[in-house]
Amino acid sequence: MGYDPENPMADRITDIGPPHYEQFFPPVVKKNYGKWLYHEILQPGVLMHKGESGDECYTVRVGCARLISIELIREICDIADAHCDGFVRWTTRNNVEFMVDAKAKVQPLLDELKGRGNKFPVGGTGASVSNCVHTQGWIHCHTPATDASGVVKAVMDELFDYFTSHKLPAQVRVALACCLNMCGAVHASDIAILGVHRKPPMIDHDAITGLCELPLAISSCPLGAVKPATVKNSAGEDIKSVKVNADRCMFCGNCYTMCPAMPLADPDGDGIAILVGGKVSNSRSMPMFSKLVIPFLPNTPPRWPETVAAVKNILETYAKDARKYERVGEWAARIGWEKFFEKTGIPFTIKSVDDYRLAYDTWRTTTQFKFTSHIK
Amino acid sequence: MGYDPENPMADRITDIGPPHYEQFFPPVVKKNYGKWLYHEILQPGVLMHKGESGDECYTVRVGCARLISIELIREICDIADAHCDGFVRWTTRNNVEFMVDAKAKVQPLLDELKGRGNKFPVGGTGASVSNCVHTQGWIHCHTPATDASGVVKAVMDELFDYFTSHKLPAQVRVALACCLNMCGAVHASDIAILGVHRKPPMIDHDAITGLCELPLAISSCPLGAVKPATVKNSAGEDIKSVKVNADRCMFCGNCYTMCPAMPLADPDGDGIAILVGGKVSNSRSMPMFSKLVIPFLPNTPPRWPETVAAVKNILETYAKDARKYERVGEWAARIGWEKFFEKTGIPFTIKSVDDYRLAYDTWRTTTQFKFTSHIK
Amino acid sequence: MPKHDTPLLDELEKGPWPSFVTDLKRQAEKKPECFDILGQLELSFRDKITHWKHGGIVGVFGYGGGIVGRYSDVPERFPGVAHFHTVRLNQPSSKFYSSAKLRDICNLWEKYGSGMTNMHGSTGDLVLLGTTTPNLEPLFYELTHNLNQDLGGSGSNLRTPECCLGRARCEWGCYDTQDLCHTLTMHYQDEIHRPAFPYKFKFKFSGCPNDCVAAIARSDFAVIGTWRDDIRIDQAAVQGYIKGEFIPNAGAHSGKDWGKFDIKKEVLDLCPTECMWMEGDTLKIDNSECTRCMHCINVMPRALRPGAKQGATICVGAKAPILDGAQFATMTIPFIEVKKNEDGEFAEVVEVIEKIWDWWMEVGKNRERVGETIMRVGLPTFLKVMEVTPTPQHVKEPRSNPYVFWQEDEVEGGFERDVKEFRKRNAQ
Amino acid sequence: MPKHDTPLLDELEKGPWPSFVTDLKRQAEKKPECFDILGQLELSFRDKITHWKHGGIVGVFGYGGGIVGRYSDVPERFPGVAHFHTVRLNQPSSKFYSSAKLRDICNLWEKYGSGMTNMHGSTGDLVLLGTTTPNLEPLFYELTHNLNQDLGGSGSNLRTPECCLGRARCEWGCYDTQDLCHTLTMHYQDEIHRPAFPYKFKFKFSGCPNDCVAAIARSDFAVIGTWRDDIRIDQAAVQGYIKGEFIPNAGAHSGKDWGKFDIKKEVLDLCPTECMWMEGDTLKIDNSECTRCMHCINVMPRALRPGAKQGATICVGAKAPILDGAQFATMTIPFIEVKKNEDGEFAEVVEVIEKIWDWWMEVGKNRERVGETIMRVGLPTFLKVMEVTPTPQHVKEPRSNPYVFWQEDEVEGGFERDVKEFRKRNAQ
Ligand code: SRM
Ligand code: SRM
Ligand code: SRM
Ligand code: SRM
Ligand code: SF4
Ligand code: SF4
Ligand code: SF4
Ligand code: SF4
Ligand code: SF4
Ligand code: SF4
Ligand code: SF4
Ligand code: SF4
Repeated sequence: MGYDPENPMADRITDIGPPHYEQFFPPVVKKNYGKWLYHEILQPGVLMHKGESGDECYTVRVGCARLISIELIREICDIADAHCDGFVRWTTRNNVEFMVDAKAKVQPLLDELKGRGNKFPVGGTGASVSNCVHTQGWIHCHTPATDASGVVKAVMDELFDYFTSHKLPAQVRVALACCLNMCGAVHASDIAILGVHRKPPMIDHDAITGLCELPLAISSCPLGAVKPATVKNSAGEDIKSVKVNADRCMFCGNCYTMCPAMPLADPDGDGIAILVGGKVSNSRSMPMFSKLVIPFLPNTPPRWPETVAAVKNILETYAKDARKYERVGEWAARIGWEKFFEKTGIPFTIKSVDDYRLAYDTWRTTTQFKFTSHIK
Repeated sequence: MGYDPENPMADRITDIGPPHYEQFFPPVVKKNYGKWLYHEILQPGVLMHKGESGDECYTVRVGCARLISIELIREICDIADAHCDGFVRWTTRNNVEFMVDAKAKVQPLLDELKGRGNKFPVGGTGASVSNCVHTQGWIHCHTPATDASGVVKAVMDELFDYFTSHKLPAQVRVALACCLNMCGAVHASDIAILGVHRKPPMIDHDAITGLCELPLAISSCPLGAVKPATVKNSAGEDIKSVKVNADRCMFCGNCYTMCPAMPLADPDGDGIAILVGGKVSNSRSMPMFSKLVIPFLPNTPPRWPETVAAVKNILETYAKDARKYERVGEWAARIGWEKFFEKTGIPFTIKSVDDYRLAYDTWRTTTQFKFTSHIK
Repeated sequence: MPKHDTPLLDELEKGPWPSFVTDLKRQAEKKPECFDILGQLELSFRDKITHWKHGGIVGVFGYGGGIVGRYSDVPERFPGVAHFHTVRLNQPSSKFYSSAKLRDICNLWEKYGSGMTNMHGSTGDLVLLGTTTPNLEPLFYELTHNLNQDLGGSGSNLRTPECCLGRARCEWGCYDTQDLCHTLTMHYQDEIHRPAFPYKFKFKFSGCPNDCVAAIARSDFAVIGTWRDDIRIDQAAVQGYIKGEFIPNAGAHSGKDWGKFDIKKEVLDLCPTECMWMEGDTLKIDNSECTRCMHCINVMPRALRPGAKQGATICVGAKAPILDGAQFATMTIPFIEVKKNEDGEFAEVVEVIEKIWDWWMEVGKNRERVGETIMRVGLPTFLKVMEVTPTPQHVKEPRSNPYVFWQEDEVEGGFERDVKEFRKRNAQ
Repeated sequence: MPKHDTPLLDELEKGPWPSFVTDLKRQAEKKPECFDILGQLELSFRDKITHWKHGGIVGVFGYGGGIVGRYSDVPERFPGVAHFHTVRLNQPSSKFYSSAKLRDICNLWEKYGSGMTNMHGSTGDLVLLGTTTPNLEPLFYELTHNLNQDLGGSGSNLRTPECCLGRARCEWGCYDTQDLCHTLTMHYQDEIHRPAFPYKFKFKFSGCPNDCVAAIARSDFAVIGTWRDDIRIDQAAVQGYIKGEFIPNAGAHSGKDWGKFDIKKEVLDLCPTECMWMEGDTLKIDNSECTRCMHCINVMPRALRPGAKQGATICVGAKAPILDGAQFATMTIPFIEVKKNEDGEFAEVVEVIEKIWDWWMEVGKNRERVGETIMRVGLPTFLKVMEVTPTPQHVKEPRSNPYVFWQEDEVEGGFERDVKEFRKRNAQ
């Protein structure tokens, strides 16, 4: 029996939810569930968790593109079958984790992974740059201002050495989102790569009538830049459409989300902004938002050298200057953002000065500041 | 010659500004102007400033009501004439300072001051409660929600011992403003006593036509609670007036400022809120706003015992718990506001949770907090 | 489908990081539509612009989400991706898999899709990338019948919940993240599959304040493990760290010489509340001052453990910046025990969720995240709605403006006054 | 005027703090209208409400400010305060007086007023409290002719400027606060006396970041002394503090035993930038990291002094909470030398002021403080108006939202695009 297009509702099953997680636990995980005592990172990418029972679970973490084929997944399955009783998992940052229950099983697993070329780099633990989480970009989405997988590949190639080692002051979370929707935690990452538009939406008056509900398009704009208008379409007919006050537009793209006849993507207008200093964990300091430090870098496929260089520069300036355990944002807050700009050599622009809703709280309302090269 | 009411413009002098300050400098001040080396506080209320020249200027600071008579000023002049070459000054917190140029002249001055009863308490320096700055209250203003001089007298009587000594962890600035206009630095004081209204304005439809420009009254309300309305006055005539949406009113009084026909003062509605933790100096920490910790205490003339007790409780809890040099706001930030409420025993109410313009930035967006008695 | 020249993409086959281009090319041998993925992506690389049209509502019958429609704007050139919808499979909690399960998914996707996936989507779904409209129903049929799996969320509904691995392989899980995640996912199948909310709503579950699933940044409803009693200390192990027998932070800093472990510098001084000290050889913690930030535990996992009275803090309203600016989730329920009742339900958590929903579904505007609704009405109103006692823990600091909304019944004599009576006493 | 019973006020004659009631009673012997002040205040104490009517515009001819009109709402009962206007005298900078000057003022006020004063008003004026409309012009005549003094500000004008005592009797004054305050007061007599602004505007001048005149909290235009070079250290005196020869913080903590002075705990550890350390017996400061907070100098005034390259930081826009919430002044000019040119004018400061005014008078709404105008248009716009190079010093931290307003000329190809051309490459 199978799906019968003539009778699509026959035998229908819905709302069964995901399979229960427990069936996928490796035996050592199942047995020691909730009874782990401590862990150790034996080398970059290799974790050991010790259970109260004395059991040990060895995890080998490998970097992985997020966009992967079923061929690659099958290869991962082969490895899991050969070494891990057929179990494997993905982390919240799109790394793959192979688990074995004895130390002796680690080296063969590492050898196997190594034997497969550079498909399975081991790392991403501890004070490293773990996998760069990202979004769709040009591979699938309709609103991106840049690509995702491509930029990430170029960036991770350059930061590779930091993925496979533990030499940073703390974990550094790098993330990319291809538009201001920020599908991911770009707004709270140590280093965030963000696709940004810089041209106001065009209006496709020929298409708008069919595609959009005008009131929704109008109310979509947080700044009220979209207004109703009567215009002529190319057929010369007067139609009800909208107009955009470009002066009030901040290129957020929300109008396009609501109305396909208002595209804003553009080869020259679009590019990348860099934000830094976000964090999620509650460790030591409270969660922090990422802050905009480079308002724009051009889209330069295939390897986005400006973006790669900018990320690397920030990372390495931080690595040299920060204290042990200090996240990027903690470092910048301690030394002061004026010093951040001075040390990284990133030119400060007015674009980094907030003028949105809660802006006042970011203004400097004290005489406390450091003299840097910025002050003539 | 003198003022001639028949010819008011004759001989008119305008825009001459204040007298030049220099003529009022005691000789030692004039001589050492800009050349002071350091200072010392010899005892509470007695400062010594050392000049590069070796000169010394001894200052005796005395507490003073701000509302004072010319009789008292003349008495101050007498003292200045007798001891200080006829010079005297007022501080930015309404204390009086007598200066002499030799140590030997200090004790006679102190004796003289002491000899005049409790008119001239010496103190207000260093880690003390200096004078409580304040505003007009019922003695002069039209918008107060409480009195000023009366409350301050009651509070300073109770805190007197902290005025004449140096036993606090740091200077504590106590201030009072009699309404939300906050004429003074109540919004940035260690302990602030603030007159608050709690009833929406009444509308005097009989008077509004002559007294107010309705559009100004309407636009005065930051929350849009004042709306135009046509109503009957007591003469039964339809007049253009306004109405107030009491649900949206936050009792700021701005409508009354703009329109005398909208009084909001009320014996039961009005009272006092206590704010704490503000500071102005840039020393160690940046300037901080005072924060609302007690939303309301009743007006209880003549001695406002609830307010006096509340201020004293905060001050003494702080004095016991804070570190040397730590201002009230620095202390509360270090221990956490949950501990502030626990230690002071002040009940926490929802009124302390911000819901105005920049409110989001005050919400707790972390799992970091201390368990206190507040959490069941 | 023919191969296209991809000189730009080929550049991404270089370098040490795994190349999705190489992977796509390999997959294309079996699934030639992947040549068109490469081709269209190459075109985007050249044009510096996306070549996907806007949206497109497709789905499986009876579900309002789980599929994101996508069409090429150059379908003639790349017919293999003319339709290129994604299918969101609800991942198993914390993303453990058996190879058998994965192979089943691969086979299904070989049959009905492009062969390309995202492991995983940013919300946590296992995302199957690229299929056609006609394939959707058969795929869904086989998914549910043969794989015993279901779709995740999209649209204005409950999105696929996600959790950290917690107790499965971490010593710090303060509650059972998988169980809560799975149980709620099952409980709310209808809310996941049939959009009924003002906008999207996300659950995320982290076992401790390290928040490895970024719940506080990415979810409308974040449950983050914590404890109420004292950090458990093994003093012998503290000595182990001090003496250099154990490597601090479990070895997380092994790649650089940071000098000998210094408990003062690395732990005591970095404790944000300064509530730790050494008394001789004994490490002391004033737990009443501890904010459970995890730092000391992270640095000395063999010596310190979260307390034994475990539960969670619930924070509400995180979101990305569109439209009002990003929000972290706001601490709403300081402590809740996360436990199942006899019916196998997390009844207390469910109660909290439904209080939020009942209110938000009533007052939330179209496309207004719950965090934005809270911003709009104010935290005090939200706490009232939640029937939560307001505590100082709800705020970083008390308000600094004096603009309190008093209710009529709180004020002696109420709001109604007679201005004529007033004028008798207070003339104008 | 008769005496009134004041049982409530009499309670305020008790206690150690100077009693304004006692003082009023004494004054009433000479100036019986003070009995009516007491009487009306007693009534307010009983009624718990003010007995002053709203406002009332009175003044002296040709001036728009300096007098605040006030009328009793119970004039029949208290005719002595039926009119009760205040007169704001512009105080001499930093409020030094000679007894001669004060006696002149007392005599004037004995003649024309109630005999009661505020020494001083919150803005800094010497406030004469309570007179009648007919007295105003004669008072003003004698004030200007015989006392060589003038009124201060009120209304939508430049308010009476105020300064700390700075170099007159403080070792930390980084510029000449009195001179700047006085010179600008003279320079702007017209702006003080004739309202022409959208709302009030206040100048305050503090000689150093201790900010003893609360400029950063209370003034639209705050000039706060600072320095650009290194803190001057007298190492011998540092040792003096360490050895206990000098009392820390100049003796400000003498009333409690805080233990022996501990330079590490009391200075190095409290330095907000951690830029101080001891090298043997030598105190070191990394001045490039110092934010000139004054703490170390405050604690060891005999050992440390502000640098020698002195000037000021200008912060703009402080105000009380009405309407948008309180604001501290925002750092606008990081460093300016405060010096007079040949004409005896502080030309550079004047230029900054007038840039603000020119703009604010044009774009500021009625009753909008300049800080609120800046809030409304945004700091970037304000910095542009000020022709100030934006620096990271202007903000505590960079923006966290990505909502940048790009200008058309900054973007390659500008904003105008042809949607038909676009659709040729990107179909919908
Ligand atoms: C596997 C994973 C959870 C999962 O369910 O998949 C995980 C696992 C662990 N995390 Fe995590 N974290 C994982 C994502 C995260 C995230 C989320 C994210 O990055 O998107 C965070 C928050 C990031 C942030 O703050 O911006 C996170 C913040 C932490 C922290 C806090 C670090 C800090 O000082 O801020 C710790 C503690 C530590 O490392 O000392 C921690 C610690 C750990 C420990 C040591 C917990 C344990 O005892 O087993 C695990 C190994 C850490 C390591 O890699 O060195 N984990 N961890 C995730 C691995 C992602 C990856 O592949 O790289
Ligand atoms: C006389 C006066 C200036 C004037 O022009 O009148 C003045 C004079 C001095 N101040 Fe001040 N301050 C004066 C108002 C202020 C104010 C404004 C206010 O309170 O409204 C502040 C800001 C208050 C705030 O931050 O909320 C102020 C914050 C300071 C500080 C910073 C203290 C801190 O740690 O935050 C210092 C430094 C210190 O005391 O160590 C200081 C230090 C000083 C020194 C030691 C300066 C010196 O070297 O002479 C003077 C004697 C201090 C003392 O009383 O112990 N002065 N001082 C004011 C006396 C007011 C009074 O009668 O009590
Ligand atoms: C597929 C995915 C990105 C990815 O590559 O992983 C994604 C893709 C889209 N997101 Fe997202 N979001 C995805 C996770 C997120 C996350 C992360 C998360 O859930 O933890 C966020 C930030 C957290 C949050 O919810 O705020 C996120 C914040 C947004 C927003 C901004 C929402 C806001 O309130 O600020 C939008 C805009 C919208 O809803 O109109 C959006 C909209 C979209 C749309 C539907 C585009 C649109 O304008 O309608 C994207 C469809 C892309 C496509 O063609 O496939 N997406 N989106 C993620 C879902 C996969 C999955 O189910 O696992
Ligand atoms: C007399 C004085 C209080 C005192 O007892 O010292 C005073 C008295 C009044 N102030 Fe004030 N303000 C006085 C200094 C201040 C200060 C402090 C300062 O200047 O440093 C402030 C806070 C700083 C600021 O300007 O923001 C202040 C902030 C206000 C406000 C709120 C302005 C705002 O933007 O938030 C108002 C409301 C208004 O302007 O409508 C106000 C309004 C008033 C009015 C005119 C009442 C009104 O609603 O129109 C008061 C007249 C009272 C009377 O009958 O005498 N007064 N006012 C102070 C002036 C004396 C002097 O010239 O020396
Ligand atoms: S970040 Fe924007 S462009 Fe990228 S996947 Fe999300 S919605 Fe699409
Ligand atoms: S891009 Fe954003 S700001 Fe610009 S018109 Fe569209 S919705 Fe408005
Ligand atoms: S604070 Fe209010 S009531 Fe008091 S003097 Fe100022 S304006 Fe008048
Ligand atoms: S008191 Fe304030 S909030 Fe209330 S009506 Fe008047 S202006 Fe509006
Ligand atoms: S959030 Fe806590 S419990 Fe969950 S994996 Fe991370 S460290 Fe472990
Ligand atoms: S968990 Fe954090 S706050 Fe608590 S003792 Fe450890 S370091 Fe300090
Ligand atoms: S502000 Fe500075 S210069 Fe002025 S009196 Fe205070 S300490 Fe001295
Ligand atoms: S002035 Fe402040 S920041 Fe500078 S060295 Fe002294 S204490 Fe540190």
